[in-house]
Amino acid sequence: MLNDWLFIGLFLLIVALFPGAPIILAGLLGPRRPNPAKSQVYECGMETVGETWVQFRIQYFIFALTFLVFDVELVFLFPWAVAFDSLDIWGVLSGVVFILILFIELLAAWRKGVLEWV
Amino acid sequence: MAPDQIIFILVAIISLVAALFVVTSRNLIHSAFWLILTLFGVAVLYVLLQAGFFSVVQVIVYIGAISILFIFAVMLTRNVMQDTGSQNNANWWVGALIALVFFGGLTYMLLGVPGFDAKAPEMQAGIDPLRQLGMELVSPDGYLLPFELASVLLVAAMIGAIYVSWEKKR
Amino acid sequence: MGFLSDPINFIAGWLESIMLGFGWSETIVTTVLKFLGAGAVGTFGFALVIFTIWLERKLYARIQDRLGPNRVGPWGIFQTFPDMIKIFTKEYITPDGADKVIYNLAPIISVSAVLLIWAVIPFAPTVIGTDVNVGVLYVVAVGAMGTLSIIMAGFSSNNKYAMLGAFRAVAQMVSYEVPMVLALLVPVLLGRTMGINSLVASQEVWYIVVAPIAAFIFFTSSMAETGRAPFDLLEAESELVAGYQTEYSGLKFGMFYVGEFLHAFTISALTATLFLGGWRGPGSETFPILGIVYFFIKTFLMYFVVAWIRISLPRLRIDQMLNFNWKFLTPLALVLLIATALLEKVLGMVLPGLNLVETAVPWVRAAAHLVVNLLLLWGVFSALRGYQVKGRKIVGNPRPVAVAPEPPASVIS
Amino acid sequence: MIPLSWYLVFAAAMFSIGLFGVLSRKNAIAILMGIELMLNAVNVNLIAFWRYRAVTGIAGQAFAIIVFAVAAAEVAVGLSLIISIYRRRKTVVADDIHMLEG
Repeated sequence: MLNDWLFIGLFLLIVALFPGAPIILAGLLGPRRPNPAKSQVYECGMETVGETWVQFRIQYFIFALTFLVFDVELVFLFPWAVAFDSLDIWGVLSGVVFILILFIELLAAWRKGVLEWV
Repeated sequence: MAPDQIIFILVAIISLVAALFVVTSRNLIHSAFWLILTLFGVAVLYVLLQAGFFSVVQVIVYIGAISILFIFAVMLTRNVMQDTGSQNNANWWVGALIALVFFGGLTYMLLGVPGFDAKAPEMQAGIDPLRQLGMELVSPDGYLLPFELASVLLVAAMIGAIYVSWEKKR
Repeated sequence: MGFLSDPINFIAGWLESIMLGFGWSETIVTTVLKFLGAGAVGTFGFALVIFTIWLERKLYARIQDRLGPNRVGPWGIFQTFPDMIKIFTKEYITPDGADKVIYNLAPIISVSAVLLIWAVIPFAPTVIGTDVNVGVLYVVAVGAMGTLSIIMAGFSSNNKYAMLGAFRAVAQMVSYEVPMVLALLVPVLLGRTMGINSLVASQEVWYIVVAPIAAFIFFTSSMAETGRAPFDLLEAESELVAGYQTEYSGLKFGMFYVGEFLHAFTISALTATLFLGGWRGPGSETFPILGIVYFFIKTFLMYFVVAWIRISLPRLRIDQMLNFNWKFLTPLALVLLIATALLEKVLGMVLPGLNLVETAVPWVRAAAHLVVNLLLLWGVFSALRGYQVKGRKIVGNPRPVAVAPEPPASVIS
Repeated sequence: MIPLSWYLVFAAAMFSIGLFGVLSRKNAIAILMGIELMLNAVNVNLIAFWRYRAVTGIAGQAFAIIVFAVAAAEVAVGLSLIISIYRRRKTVVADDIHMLEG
């Protein structure tokens, strides 16, 4: 079991190295002639107006929130799916009830108008 | 030292240092990124504990969802970003003292626990913890009620959260 | 013989015997072998991008009745190399006020988050990086890291457009992860396992036959995760400057590009593995090398579909995209999951009583699932018919266009 | 083999750091981050005890799942409240939020 994960650990190192090494190498190969105009923040050729931290819509947050709740619940359905063979009909039904609760959640968000992009 | 012990020490140190940055960093976004590193370290510890399922769940739930929610929240409350002063309150040292005393006391108490230095028993072949977990979670003698209640709790939390933060512009 | 049927494991065994001959301990030999294996998989994935970039450009061109790259090498097959050299020698421009560490980490994580998936994809029954018992969830977890790289890039660039692009991108990726996870639950339910290799082994009938809707949902939502056309509104050049990559230049930008192409190929590989039977095919169990061939045929087939969709479809609007996800894919996936679970249990109780021939059982099961899937699809389409767009709604009349005044008579004469 | 004590000490240290964060931070979001750290420390303990003491049972894992769910719910509600307060009061500093005072 640990051997399986050893591969992933080593792979993690390699996978960080693969894009990392060319980026460093290209940094050495490429020219470096910075000037104030060049390193300005790109704003379609205009001078930067105001702060970067413009106010964002709350909607982005709401989508992340809905996703969080769905994600947590879905992840715990996976053991249920794996153990499907050893479940009796009531076990399956309680899983279905769980999915129905998710459905209610979706409907509630829908009714509240959260899923509408305004 | 065995290789797994070396891995453990490395990971533990990295996560603890990252955790320290989480609570002391001045820029809250950086706090959030340090938090991600800490959580990732915990995921590696789960792998060492042979709980692969919890390791991936940790990454999915904490790194994939909760930390993103944190980052969004920090960015939404934007004047925080211009606040470059200390993010800790005036009597932070009291907090530090309490935390240190707590840690000392906890460690002292743990030393007295029987089996403190226990070694892990071998995993029995043929028992799949994942399958067992799936069965127990939906069996009425097991954890059916907490499992369904947790899902109802999440529904309530989501509806409440949306109700609190959502104001449709008219 | 051993070499011909399974070259990779043959080489691995050979190396192992050599290293054991050096007197190294078992642990070190395993680690070194795993390291070499990881390196091989990584190199392979990275080298693949060079080929797929050319392939996609060529496809793009041919479908649009152009020639595409045709100068460097036969059919322009080496076109990517000059491009690579060019991007290698470009200057890095770091914007003022960028958060240096996070800014430089973002492209790396963006590529590694895709490459990591290749650790669990089985090329053949015996040729697989690692078969962790939570493989499917591992894929989802790695996808979560991809989202992280986008938000890192957007935040650290210190640029409004990058930030807005990142927010949009994250809203999209996060939304589409819900139906993707739901669709992944269906094969897990059918195969009773989360290990990807075991999932392939359990596909006596390809899951695209057993669960076509799940295959469709998974394919669509993972296409949305790659952020390419028609779901490329997170980096819509004409609207958002370039999304979260605005401030990146040189190879750092190139890495995002590489990550995108690799992601497109990876989702084709995943679809081929989970729904098209992966390495399954006649003779693949005895000759693993055949399995590799089957796997790549299926993967490139899926890749062609991905490229085809990218080339043909126009970009979606953000409200269309979110509606499609939350109001169509997610409810459909939930209903599908319930139907599959119930049917699977009923079949599990009924099938043993029918005394069928051993080989017929999976086919009967597949047929039952297929019928239910088709019924569901029919139901969905008849429910959707009410919302069909019948003719265009007139929102407003076009405003009169400014007309050039008549030139004065003196000019004419 | 790693002894159980290492995990317990690690979890205790992480819990204390989280506690420090909760006690010393001004910003409400940062306080929530501290709470996340504490919950994670608890989870490490739960899984470690499951692995070392009751590997045939399931209790540790089931409790860890509940902790995951509770953490998610807490973050969802907590952050929404903070954002809602921010929109009305333009502050996220915990000391300045005293609407319930008489």
